[in-house]
Amino acid sequence: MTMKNVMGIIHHHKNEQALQEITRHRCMASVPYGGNYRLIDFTLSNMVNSGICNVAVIADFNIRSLIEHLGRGKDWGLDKKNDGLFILPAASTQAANCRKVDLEDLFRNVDYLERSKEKYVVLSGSNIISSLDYKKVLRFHEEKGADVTLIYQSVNTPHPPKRVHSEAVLLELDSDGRVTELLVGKPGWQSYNLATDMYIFEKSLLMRILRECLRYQQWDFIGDVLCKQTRGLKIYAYPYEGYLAIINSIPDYYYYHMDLLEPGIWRKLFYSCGPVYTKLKDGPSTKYYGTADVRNALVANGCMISGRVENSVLFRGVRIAKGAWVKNSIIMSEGDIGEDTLLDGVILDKNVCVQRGGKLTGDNKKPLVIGKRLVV
Amino acid sequence: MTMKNVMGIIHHHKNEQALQEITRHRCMASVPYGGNYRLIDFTLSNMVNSGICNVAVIADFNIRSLIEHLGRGKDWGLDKKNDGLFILPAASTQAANCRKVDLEDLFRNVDYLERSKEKYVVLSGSNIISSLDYKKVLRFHEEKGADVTLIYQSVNTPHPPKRVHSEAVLLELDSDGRVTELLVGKPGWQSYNLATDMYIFEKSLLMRILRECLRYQQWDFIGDVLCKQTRGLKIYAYPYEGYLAIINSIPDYYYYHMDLLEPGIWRKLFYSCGPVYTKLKDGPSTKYYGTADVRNALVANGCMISGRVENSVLFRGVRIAKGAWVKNSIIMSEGDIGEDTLLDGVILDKNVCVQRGGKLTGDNKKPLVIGKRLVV
Amino acid sequence: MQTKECIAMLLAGGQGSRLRVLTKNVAKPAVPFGGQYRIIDFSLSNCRNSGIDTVGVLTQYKPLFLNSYIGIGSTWDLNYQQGGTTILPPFVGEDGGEWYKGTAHAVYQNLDFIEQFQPENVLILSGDHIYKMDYSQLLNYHKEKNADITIAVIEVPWEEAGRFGVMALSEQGEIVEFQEKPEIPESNLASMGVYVFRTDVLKSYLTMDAKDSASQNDFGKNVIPRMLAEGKKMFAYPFCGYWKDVGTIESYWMASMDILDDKANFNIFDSAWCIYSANPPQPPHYIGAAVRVKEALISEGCSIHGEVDHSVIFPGVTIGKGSQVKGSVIMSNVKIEANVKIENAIIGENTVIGDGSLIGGGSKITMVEDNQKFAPNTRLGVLLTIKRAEKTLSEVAGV
Amino acid sequence: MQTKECIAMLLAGGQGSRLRVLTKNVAKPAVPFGGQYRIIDFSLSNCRNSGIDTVGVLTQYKPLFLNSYIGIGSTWDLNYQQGGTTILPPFVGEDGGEWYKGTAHAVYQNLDFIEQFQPENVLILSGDHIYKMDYSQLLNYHKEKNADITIAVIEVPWEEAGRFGVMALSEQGEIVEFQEKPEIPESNLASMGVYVFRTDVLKSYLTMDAKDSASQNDFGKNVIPRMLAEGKKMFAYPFCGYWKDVGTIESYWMASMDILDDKANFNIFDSAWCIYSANPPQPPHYIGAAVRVKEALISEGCSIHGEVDHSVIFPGVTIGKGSQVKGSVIMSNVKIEANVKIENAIIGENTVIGDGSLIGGGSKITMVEDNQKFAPNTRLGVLLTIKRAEKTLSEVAGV
Repeated sequence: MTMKNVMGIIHHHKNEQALQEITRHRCMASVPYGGNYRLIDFTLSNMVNSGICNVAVIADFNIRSLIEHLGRGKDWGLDKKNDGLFILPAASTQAANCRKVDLEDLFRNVDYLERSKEKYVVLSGSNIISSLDYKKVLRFHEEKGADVTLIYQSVNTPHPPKRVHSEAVLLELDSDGRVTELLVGKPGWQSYNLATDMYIFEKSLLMRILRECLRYQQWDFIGDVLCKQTRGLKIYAYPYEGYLAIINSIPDYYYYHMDLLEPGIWRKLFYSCGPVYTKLKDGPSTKYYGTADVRNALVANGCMISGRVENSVLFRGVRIAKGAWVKNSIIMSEGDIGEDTLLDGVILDKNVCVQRGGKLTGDNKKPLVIGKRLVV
Repeated sequence: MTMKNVMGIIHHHKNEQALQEITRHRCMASVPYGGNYRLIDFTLSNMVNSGICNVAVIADFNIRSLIEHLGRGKDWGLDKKNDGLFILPAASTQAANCRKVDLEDLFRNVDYLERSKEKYVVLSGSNIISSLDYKKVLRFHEEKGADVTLIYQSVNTPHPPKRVHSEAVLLELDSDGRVTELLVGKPGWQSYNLATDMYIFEKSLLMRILRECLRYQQWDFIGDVLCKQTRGLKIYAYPYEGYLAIINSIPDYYYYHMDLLEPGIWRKLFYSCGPVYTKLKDGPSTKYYGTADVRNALVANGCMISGRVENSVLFRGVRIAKGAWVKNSIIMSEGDIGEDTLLDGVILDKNVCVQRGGKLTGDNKKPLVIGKRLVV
Repeated sequence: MQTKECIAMLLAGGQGSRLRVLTKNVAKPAVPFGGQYRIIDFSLSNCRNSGIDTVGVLTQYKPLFLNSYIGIGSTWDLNYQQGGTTILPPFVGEDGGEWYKGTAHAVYQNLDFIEQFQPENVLILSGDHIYKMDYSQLLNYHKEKNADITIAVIEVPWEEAGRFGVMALSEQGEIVEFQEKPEIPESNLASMGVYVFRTDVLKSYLTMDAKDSASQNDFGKNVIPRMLAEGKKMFAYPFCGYWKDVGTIESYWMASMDILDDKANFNIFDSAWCIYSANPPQPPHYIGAAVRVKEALISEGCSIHGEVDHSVIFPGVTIGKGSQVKGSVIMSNVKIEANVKIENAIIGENTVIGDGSLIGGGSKITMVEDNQKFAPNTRLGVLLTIKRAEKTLSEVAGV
Repeated sequence: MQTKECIAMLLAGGQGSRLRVLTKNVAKPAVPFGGQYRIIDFSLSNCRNSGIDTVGVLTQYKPLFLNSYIGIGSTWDLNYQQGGTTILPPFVGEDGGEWYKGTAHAVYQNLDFIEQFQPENVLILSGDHIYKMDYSQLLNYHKEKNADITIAVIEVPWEEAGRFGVMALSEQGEIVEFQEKPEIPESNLASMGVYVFRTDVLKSYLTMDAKDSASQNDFGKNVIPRMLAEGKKMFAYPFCGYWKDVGTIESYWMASMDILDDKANFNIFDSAWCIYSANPPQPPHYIGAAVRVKEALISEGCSIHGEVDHSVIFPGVTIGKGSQVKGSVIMSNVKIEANVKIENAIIGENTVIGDGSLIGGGSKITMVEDNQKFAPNTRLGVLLTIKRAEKTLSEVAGV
């Protein structure tokens, strides 16, 4: 019941060019991911599954697909009369682009914050794939008596990490889990603590911070608040051990799709912490015809497959004709792959049609991205 | 059943400063009106009551209150899986401000138009109060074999009209109802045909027009299309005889509220053409205490009245304390009017608190407007 | 499916025959009350405000309106993907069907529904009462006491105690005696018909009760006395707010007057405990120029051109010029023409009262059915007497 | 309330006892079908796609799941403020309650519901059939012919005609003879159980039928023969699409194989006639690295590491390494471990089949109940025989 006392805020991703073609007509939060989903579904589902009933999503440009996706939040069980889902505007100044977590966006909506009755705020980015139980984080936060709790993942690989985040926030912790230092930069060693852009704190603290930000006109939560007040605030870090993906670039996007083809990861992400909700769509199951040959693939509903598919992710309603060969690729909804085509290492946005005989190839490091509705 | 073949588009009002303080934090479509409503409710309800199942609302700045109001359209019966309600972005260029009906906004959403299966388009402004049955307009349009049908009202008063629209579109008609001339300007005579910014035409014609607009980069539907092609297109005008109010200024806003205090108008507007839908809100009926003295007033639900109210409109949840005297005023939701106050000729935005003993006066021509959440 | 701490079973199948014409077309929980509401809105709003997210609503008598009114519970924010609001009508199983014979039998027939959620406790509610209550406090008390059952109780006037199940308590609040509608009550602590059971205890007692052919299958008459006899751990939870069983025309009228009366301690304007309801869309009401309205609730869509005093006016009512409405309840879409006098009356939905009519008057309640059409100058007599001061009630005759 | 041109009454109360274990926990219309659907999804989607906005769903047998599944009809876009979807269970009125005795009696009990909308015509549907049909064309035909009743008919193989109501037509398409389940059918034009009635005719015949104590209160057995005897204007509307009454295990299995067969003329991928359904959220399914899947429907949440051929796999099914599934229907959340062979079987929800088991096989259908747990190396025999080629069906034994 205590989670009734927590509200969620999903802040928006400032760099709308991060995923190039894919974010040209949509914001990061509504980027399609994992066959059925938009990026925001994971964070939103974690909040809902943890028992949070009041979630605000801060959005700015290219908001239309997000509004169409979220509606009033019915599919997340958030279509309630008083609480529920709120889509809030970002602060209108453009200068903010470099702030990872822009408190000015929150300040713009200070009346909403004041009106909300919850004691705690969970703040999260919109580009994080995880299955986190915020109930556990809140318990940790209360036990530690923390002012701010960050969620982090301890990265410790014998071989170099699979993907390195160039603009990561790294933590130094004491034995109690308290943060002694925050650094922004590229991790240079194989064992480090990666902060995840997910936080919990009391709303009253947030209000105090916002007032200070207003006075000094310094709005960067990480640079201006957490880094500077590492001693002044009791900042703790909660170790998250589940699956984690943070999507900041096309290689990230590609890499973390291929990740889902590990059955262990598929099960960990989708079945360890309650269902991942998304906008419900109608349509039949996927049909495999006699000539289909599919191996190591993640396939959403409503596909019709007559061709060969390997190491790929197919979104809803994709058609793969006889003689087509799709490998190491991501094909978003309603992709239409004609006969005798070859796709290798490509990302097709929604409604792309590859005509008979077409050949498209990219590679791991630099997958080929084809924009929405193109015919190639 | 034929109305299944009609889609609605509500375009947005370019001049967001039109209602000064009232449109500072909201768009014209979501301006509160008539005790229970937002301006857009009237046009949207007319569309729904006429049987239109697919409505797009074009919105631009200050969209938050509109999204909160409309949600997925549930309260208008538009929360359907395929059709329903869509909130679409306006064209981003700022230069468009002077266009009354900006076709560039429609062009920005040309993919939505293409995807929609309906044959006809009803286009309407968001600042029109009426109870129009579009079924009758469609029948007229088909009978006349028109390319475009405008809705107009014939103004013919012995004494000068009560409110004159300075930027009105005026029509000259032949005996069949075909438009022979369109003029933009201030009506200079007492008997004229006032066009209403509501249109019906085939979607295929709209697409053709949009292509031409694109070629010449002329996007003003009235100036660049209708005025220039009065001969080339068969433009007819459908005479609407019900209640009509078009809100472009604070005096309009005030005047057309006072209009509602005519019981005849109240009945004509709210009961002649199906219910006016709005976002459902909870709350009790309005309570009149022993000291209440209310005459000639329109009162929404949830008010608590102990004072004197005359010739006024009270929105939801307004509290009028003992000894308060409210006349010729409009008090939006949750207004709190303290003891021994006097309000005459004022418009209070939402959540305004008038403290004990306060006196506020304006007049018919220039009502005093007090912004949201102020304490005076 | 997640297990739930507590789910609610709301008994809404009652005919409420003592409300007579008010329940001609709908079950008692669907009877309109208080200008905007139906009686069941109070229990359902209590559930929502108490944080209960799973409610089974047991319907049986004339459920058509009630079933569509409740739908999936979105009116009360009780629409959840897991749990939410479920309507539970009588049904046919492999061995044929059984109507709900008594309150306990109705719940017994739906043990399958309860088991889906594996709740620790089950809250049994009645859809017949007007009150605002935080069930989570009752539940906390129940858990604190580690009780098998906790019954919410309220003090009633001694002379009315015989209409209720009354109980005597130990100093610790344990129930030591229970009498269902006793002729000579030994206590004035009445059961409100609100129980929390430990689920396993509920199941075993309902199963026993269903097998007992001598039982009337009623919680108050059978299940609770048997539990007491068998020494179960039974606690009473004292409730001190406003609570009214609007089982008769008189108590219905009294409760309607109570919501107009600040002293009655029943505030429907408290935004921290909103009572939710669903009504068709209507415009704000209009109050004419030469009108006097006081001590009244007026709803949306009304058009008031006469005097209203100490009355509850439902949505869409028209009151013509020169008319006077006093001490009355006027239900939705009633049309009162000019120069009509109505006093101490309840007028049913859609009824039309012609010019110059005189309805009710005196210290008695006149009850007029739905959908009537009275010609001008109708005189309508008195059908039920009520002496409010003495708080005793007596019936005279029906319409 | 606006009057409606046509409303639908959907009969969903049937037990469907010949489907045996499939209807142990739910009514026949709620039985899962085709990977994503319940049988009733087809009729409800037809309503939505035909532009019908008011549907009464008559439930009676084990309605718990069905009632929550249907809710207010939003799954099928049949949620409207005026009309929409209403569940109509049996109920108690002032004179007590009556169970639905037959199809006609069920509708008769709900004449009040119909009257609210004052429809010109009433469409009677059954929730038991798999088909896609545009009822608006049927309605247009009915209005064109100015008929009292129009019955949708389909040609069936002569040897099956005896299972249906069959009729002979005049050249104008008027019904001149009607036989309900005749021993020696004189026609192979079978009633699909889809009727449009003029409302006044429906009312008067249902009222007559209810008074007739000799009647079984069934449309096919009683009402239609009586109308024919009394010379009402009765037309047949010929339907030529796919239609199947999945009343038996064999016909259920056959229809499941039909949706895999492009030649069967039943395309569930047609976006112009979407079949709507509600399923819990699941991720996309995963197909392993060394796998062969063909001629199959695979649903969300499945994890396939074995071979699947000519089978319908419902959501959340796991198929382990080395396993083979052929000619089978595997319902939701079944767990098939490694090296299992399943052929010509229907496996009920949540059942677990241990390593190395052998289920079904041969030209016969094996039916396995919901929620079973089979140890490794289970051998499970054959329970029903089917010779598909000959289109004759014979039962052998139940599990």
